[in-house]
Amino acid sequence: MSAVKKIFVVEQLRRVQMSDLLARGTRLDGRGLSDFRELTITTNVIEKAEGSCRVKLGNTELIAGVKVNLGTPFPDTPDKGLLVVSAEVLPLASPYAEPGPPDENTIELARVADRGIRESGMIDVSKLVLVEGKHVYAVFVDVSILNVDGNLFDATSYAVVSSLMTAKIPKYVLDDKGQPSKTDEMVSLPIQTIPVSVTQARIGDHLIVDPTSEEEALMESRITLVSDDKGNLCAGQKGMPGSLTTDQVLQAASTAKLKGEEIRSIIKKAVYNG
Amino acid sequence: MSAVKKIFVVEQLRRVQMSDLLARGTRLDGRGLSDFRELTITTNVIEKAEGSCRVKLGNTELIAGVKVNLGTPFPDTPDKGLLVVSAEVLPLASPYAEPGPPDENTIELARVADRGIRESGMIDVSKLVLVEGKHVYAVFVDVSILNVDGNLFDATSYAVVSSLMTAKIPKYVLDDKGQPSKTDEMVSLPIQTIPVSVTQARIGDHLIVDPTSEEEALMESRITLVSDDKGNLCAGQKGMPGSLTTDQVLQAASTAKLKGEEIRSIIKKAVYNG
Amino acid sequence: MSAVKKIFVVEQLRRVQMSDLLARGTRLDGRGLSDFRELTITTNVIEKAEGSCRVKLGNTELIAGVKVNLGTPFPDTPDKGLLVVSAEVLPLASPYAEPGPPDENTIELARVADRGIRESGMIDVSKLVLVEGKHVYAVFVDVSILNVDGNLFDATSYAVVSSLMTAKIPKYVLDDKGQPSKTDEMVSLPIQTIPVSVTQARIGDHLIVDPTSEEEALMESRITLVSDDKGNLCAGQKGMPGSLTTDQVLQAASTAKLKGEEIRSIIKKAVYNG
Amino acid sequence: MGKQGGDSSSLINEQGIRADGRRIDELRPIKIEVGILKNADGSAFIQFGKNKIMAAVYGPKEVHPKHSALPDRSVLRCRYHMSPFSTEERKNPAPSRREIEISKVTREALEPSLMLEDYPRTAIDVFVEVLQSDGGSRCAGISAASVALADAGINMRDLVSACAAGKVAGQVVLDVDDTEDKEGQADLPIAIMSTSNQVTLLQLDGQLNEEEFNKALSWALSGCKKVYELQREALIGRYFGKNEKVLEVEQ
Amino acid sequence: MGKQGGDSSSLINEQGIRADGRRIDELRPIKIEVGILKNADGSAFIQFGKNKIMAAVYGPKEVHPKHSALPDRSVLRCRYHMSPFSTEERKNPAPSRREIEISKVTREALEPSLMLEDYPRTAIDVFVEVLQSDGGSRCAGISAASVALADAGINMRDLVSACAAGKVAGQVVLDVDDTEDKEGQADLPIAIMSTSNQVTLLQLDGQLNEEEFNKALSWALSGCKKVYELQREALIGRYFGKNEKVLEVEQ
Amino acid sequence: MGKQGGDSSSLINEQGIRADGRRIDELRPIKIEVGILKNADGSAFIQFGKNKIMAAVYGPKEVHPKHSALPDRSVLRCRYHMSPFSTEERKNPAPSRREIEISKVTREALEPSLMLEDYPRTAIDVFVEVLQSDGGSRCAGISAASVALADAGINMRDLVSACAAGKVAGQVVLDVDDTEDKEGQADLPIAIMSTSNQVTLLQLDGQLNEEEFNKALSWALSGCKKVYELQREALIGRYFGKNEKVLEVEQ
Repeated sequence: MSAVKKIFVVEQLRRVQMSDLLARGTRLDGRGLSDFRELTITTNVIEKAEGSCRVKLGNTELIAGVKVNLGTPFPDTPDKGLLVVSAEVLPLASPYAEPGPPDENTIELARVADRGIRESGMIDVSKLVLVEGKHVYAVFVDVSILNVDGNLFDATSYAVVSSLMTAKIPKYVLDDKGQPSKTDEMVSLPIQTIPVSVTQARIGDHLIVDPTSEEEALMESRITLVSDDKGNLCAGQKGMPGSLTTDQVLQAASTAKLKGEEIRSIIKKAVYNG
Repeated sequence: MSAVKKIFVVEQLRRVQMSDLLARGTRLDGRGLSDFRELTITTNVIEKAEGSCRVKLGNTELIAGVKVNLGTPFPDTPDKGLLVVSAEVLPLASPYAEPGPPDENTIELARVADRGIRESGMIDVSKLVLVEGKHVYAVFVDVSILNVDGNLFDATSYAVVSSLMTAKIPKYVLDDKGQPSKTDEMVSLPIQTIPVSVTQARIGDHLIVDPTSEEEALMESRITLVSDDKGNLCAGQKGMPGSLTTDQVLQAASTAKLKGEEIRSIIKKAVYNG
Repeated sequence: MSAVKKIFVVEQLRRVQMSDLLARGTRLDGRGLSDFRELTITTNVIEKAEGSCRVKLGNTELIAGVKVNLGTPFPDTPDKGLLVVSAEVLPLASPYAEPGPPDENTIELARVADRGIRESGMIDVSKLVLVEGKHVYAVFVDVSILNVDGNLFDATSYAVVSSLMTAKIPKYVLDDKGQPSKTDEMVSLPIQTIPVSVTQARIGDHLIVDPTSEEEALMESRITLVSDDKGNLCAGQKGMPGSLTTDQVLQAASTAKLKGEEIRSIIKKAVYNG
Repeated sequence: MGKQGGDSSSLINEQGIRADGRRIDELRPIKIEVGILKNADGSAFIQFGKNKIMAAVYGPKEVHPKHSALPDRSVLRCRYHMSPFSTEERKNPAPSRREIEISKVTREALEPSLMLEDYPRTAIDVFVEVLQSDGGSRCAGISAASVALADAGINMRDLVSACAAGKVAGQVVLDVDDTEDKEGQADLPIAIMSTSNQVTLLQLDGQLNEEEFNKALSWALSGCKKVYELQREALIGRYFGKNEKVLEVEQ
Repeated sequence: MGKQGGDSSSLINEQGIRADGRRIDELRPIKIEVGILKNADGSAFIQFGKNKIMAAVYGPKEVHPKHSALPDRSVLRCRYHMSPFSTEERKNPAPSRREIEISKVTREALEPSLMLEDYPRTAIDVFVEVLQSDGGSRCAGISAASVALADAGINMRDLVSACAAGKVAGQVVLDVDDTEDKEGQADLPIAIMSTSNQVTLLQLDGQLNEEEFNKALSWALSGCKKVYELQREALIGRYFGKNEKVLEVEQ
Repeated sequence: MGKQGGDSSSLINEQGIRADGRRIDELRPIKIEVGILKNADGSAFIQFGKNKIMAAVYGPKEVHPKHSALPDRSVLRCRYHMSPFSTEERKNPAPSRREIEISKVTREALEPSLMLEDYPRTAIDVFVEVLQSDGGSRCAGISAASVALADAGINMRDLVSACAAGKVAGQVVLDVDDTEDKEGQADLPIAIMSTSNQVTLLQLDGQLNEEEFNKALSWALSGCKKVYELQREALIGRYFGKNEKVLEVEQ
């Protein structure tokens, strides 16, 4: 039997095992289909950043940091501050991660995290303006992924959200020449809502939340949906070269709302009591 | 017989066939040595661009678009507007085209097209200045090549020239602070002449105009010469790792002038009646 | 015997030969352990540059040129001019040099040369300021390496130092609007000291100065130390995947000071009498 | 920037008619042409409102470098790219992060429809070039690419048809155009395989409550099915009718 | 910029106490944790003053491309990288020339300690990620990387331990922090293999006369030996004591 | 920028003498040195007016990657590059589009002269480095490169010799320098194989009527032949005369 055939057989066996488990409502690590792994958020781990946190979601581990400086707004949105979300899967994080510019997976990851923040209106960017068209706050959130064990989409989103919630930025005032000048006062960012990302993987006919790397290796498709405080969906992304039925999409939407509330209270607790 | 040898033999046979045809004054597709393929120019195909056209030269097909905005002049030419010509052989266009930054062939292509426009003085760049040294019009002509069947040099040049001729750009005036402000009035670019590129391929002792891909595969050298309304030569480029006799150069120059007039009237008709 | 084994054996034999020579206090080309090869510095070889020289150190050969223009200082050093040192090992210089962006070796080379200039305070960058925070002189020193035969670190440093010493830059004055305007007067750069780099290679237990390419192929570690006019050490860099004892480090420091004076007088002679 | 800021009151009038004259459940005019590029193994041109998009397929073909080939199926590769003149402001020709993301979701939208296992150790390249963009270019590009794949004769389970729904001026609408995308509240692009109702692309930008989400999803699905009819007709026209037949949506 | 300009008079007071309360021959507080990343073959986290640095090792492993493998030993590769949030001003994530140089000297500082000849035709990757930087990050990174290499079970002659000395306000001091680095007169980072006293890293930025150089070198060596003790204790704690034991320097 | 704008009236005086003292049909002073780089297989240094250009050849040599080798001949590769200090304003060392184009036409100018079929499955690298540029650097570089190829012992049919003619202040002139190139009306760089009169490089920037074109072409050809004599003498000097003989054009 060729090596390639052998790998197929092994993968096939795992698929069958996984399928049997899912049919009985459980998973390799004993979780139910809609159970998240333990989520730990530790805030203010990087003192030099304006906001920061370390997120552990099972064995997936990452650090987010917020840096704020002054910038020039985009010409087509002179009345809005800047918000830039980036992520890097560090080569420390996995035997498959390579150093270098972000690949399409990492670009998608950062753009989906960004979409959740932006479309939920989490930050009132109109309040990040000092002089319209000229001087605005530029908020950079960077995520360094330290260990990969599945569900980077949600872990990244939680890290971005939590670090923004903890951030204290220097208040600027305008001097008599209309130039911004930094004061010693530190203020929070204008937070309007707490968007929560919930990612589900389809394996066979089952949708499971918060997949591990092992589960991701067997998933056919993935759907990430972000909901806000009021239960509105505000961002979404289907991924992977498989499909979903419309019923699965609707089921995913309702799970996203439900689990979103659960996670939101964990985030709030970590940030406000952390 | 090895595969490499076989290819040599086939190529050799084609070379002989081509040579026989050329000696009788004709070509694989029945054209005479100095006949162009059918040239079709359709203008204003991209409504969002300030000027545009689609050029078909036989099966070679491409689209050019003109975008105009305000820019800062180069320090050494404060009294001149900006004109930038770029081209991309899209990966749609040929099995040999690769996505990515332009290779040396595409850079040469865009630079030779640019040279014809610039050196002919087609656009009076001194009229593209709003405030000397500070505010000038920046005219970008981009060419997307959709299908490659030989003679990209001429097709690209015709597309650039025709799209510039059709362009209508917003007129700017200076407000009371000396800042440029856009008006609703649309004006044409300051066209001074219509440069026409004529490319000839040498196969054996013969010069043929407007080579197809098939002919280009057999050509030893290539010469592109651009002439203006008055019959001046204003740009030239020999290409390919073969040579030309001085007689062939002089013959190419006189053909370029002659065929240039023919093509110029096709361009004029397409643009002014199109 | 396999090809790889053969190479090992040859290298081993050379190592033994080298080791025998060094134990007797001499080298393949007859030099003593602390002898430099002949150093020739020819100044003002590039008339278009503000300063330039050609350095030959044995068969290692390179050209440095200084270009000066006006720039904006870094925000955190508004009271200092700009000084940028770059180097390129041209593909002409060696069968192993590749065209393209600088690799880690070339980056290290330029950074170590830069460090010697900067940390010695050779140029009083506070005198390169026209308007604090706004207009400063920007001094670029570029080194083109033409032939590689070992000890690029020292040769590069001498070329940078000598070209800076010969440079004559246009004096700028402020016009009545506070804008810098160029005058015809040419002035020297504000030179404060002449830093001299001395690089030593460890082969076995021996330290040798100014290694050739052949010696570098056998060296286990390398140490570059730069000293100024007063005999202070002002920059250093250990390189290569081998180590040094602390005694070797101290010996290297004292040799660097000693040989530094010797080289400094060669540089002075070349620049002031050149 | 998010979709919260825009004053979208003028986008739908009191009669429920949108700025460009459409009803809220009406698609923009669509034309599909098949097989118009000579060199490509398959090609299609789509006009979708003001979107003008060319799609071409090369393959199945040899893979370079060889080690990126798969032993049991073909590797699908997609590039979504915008010509510099396709947008209001000239677009830099280097691929943006947005284009890289759309290239990825385009590939993942098309892949479920293809029988890649029929072409082991090969690659299939899909190139989508946006010549003029007008909101919804990713959907139009996917629909054109699927037709181009059929034109190239790649074995497929079904065509992939794409369409967006969204929310504008507080109402769910079908097929969001450029202005509505910028000033509206939400955009939900969807792609499906029509005969099996499988969703192969789904993205969401902007806020929808659960009821709006359900409605937008169902409208987008019906939009996809109209696109499917036009894709089918274009292919039939190409292979059984007169060449380069141009079809216009009738509603 | 050079180190000549700074007014460093306030960096050491009349009692010989530095701005952060240390004596001139005192190290900043140091903690080392071993084996904390799940996927890496070896890992270590170091806090060195305010430096927070993660090091991970993958390997020995297959080399790609194959022709870059060596027949007689493993290829050691290192990346020193700073997270964008690790510095006062946000750092661009693309590798700077400084990071490329430090990656190189880090590799050359570690290589003499490793028995690479035990792993022919393989590669060993060392990744050093600076999460927060505070002066001396290259030394802290090398020390952490050496522990991570031990945690990965790579055969080694000795640990590599790194520490800087320097000159601040006219005096030789041990372990220069960020402020002292910027406003001081010299920085001399050193790495050694403690048991054999072999120097594997040496850099010098700034001016030292011969006497100061000798003193700074000897202080840096003694700093390295303190770091070595902490590295050893962290590894013993990991393998023989309770997991993730946190050790603090006692002086 | 185009050549139409310049006020070129001062470039040639009433006696037909140019700004630098030359007649309109006179070359700038030229020196060629052969074989001056130690590592290269062949090399030449040319001074052509103020142009100072080094050319080096490595090869025939193995090709990497192997699949880019050709079974029936050598692959010729050329790089034309300007040192940052070679121009009035410092030149960014990254290759510009201009340098990429000149690299290509340089290769195509040299290739017809070489018997590449004598070296199958190999590569020949030609590197042209402009140390100081002064108008006409591409011609001077091609002439130097051809000498370096001869010095490297590459089999050739003939030397390639290059020279430009142009139009300045309304008159055809030989060998356009930097100022004349910027303020003149046309530049026509040409390369030929002298013995067979084959044109291997031709470019044209700027306007010439048919008569002027013919005249400029014929002047450029005669310039090439003078360059050819100097190339030949330099090679003879190198191989049969005293080493590093420096030859100056006599007119």
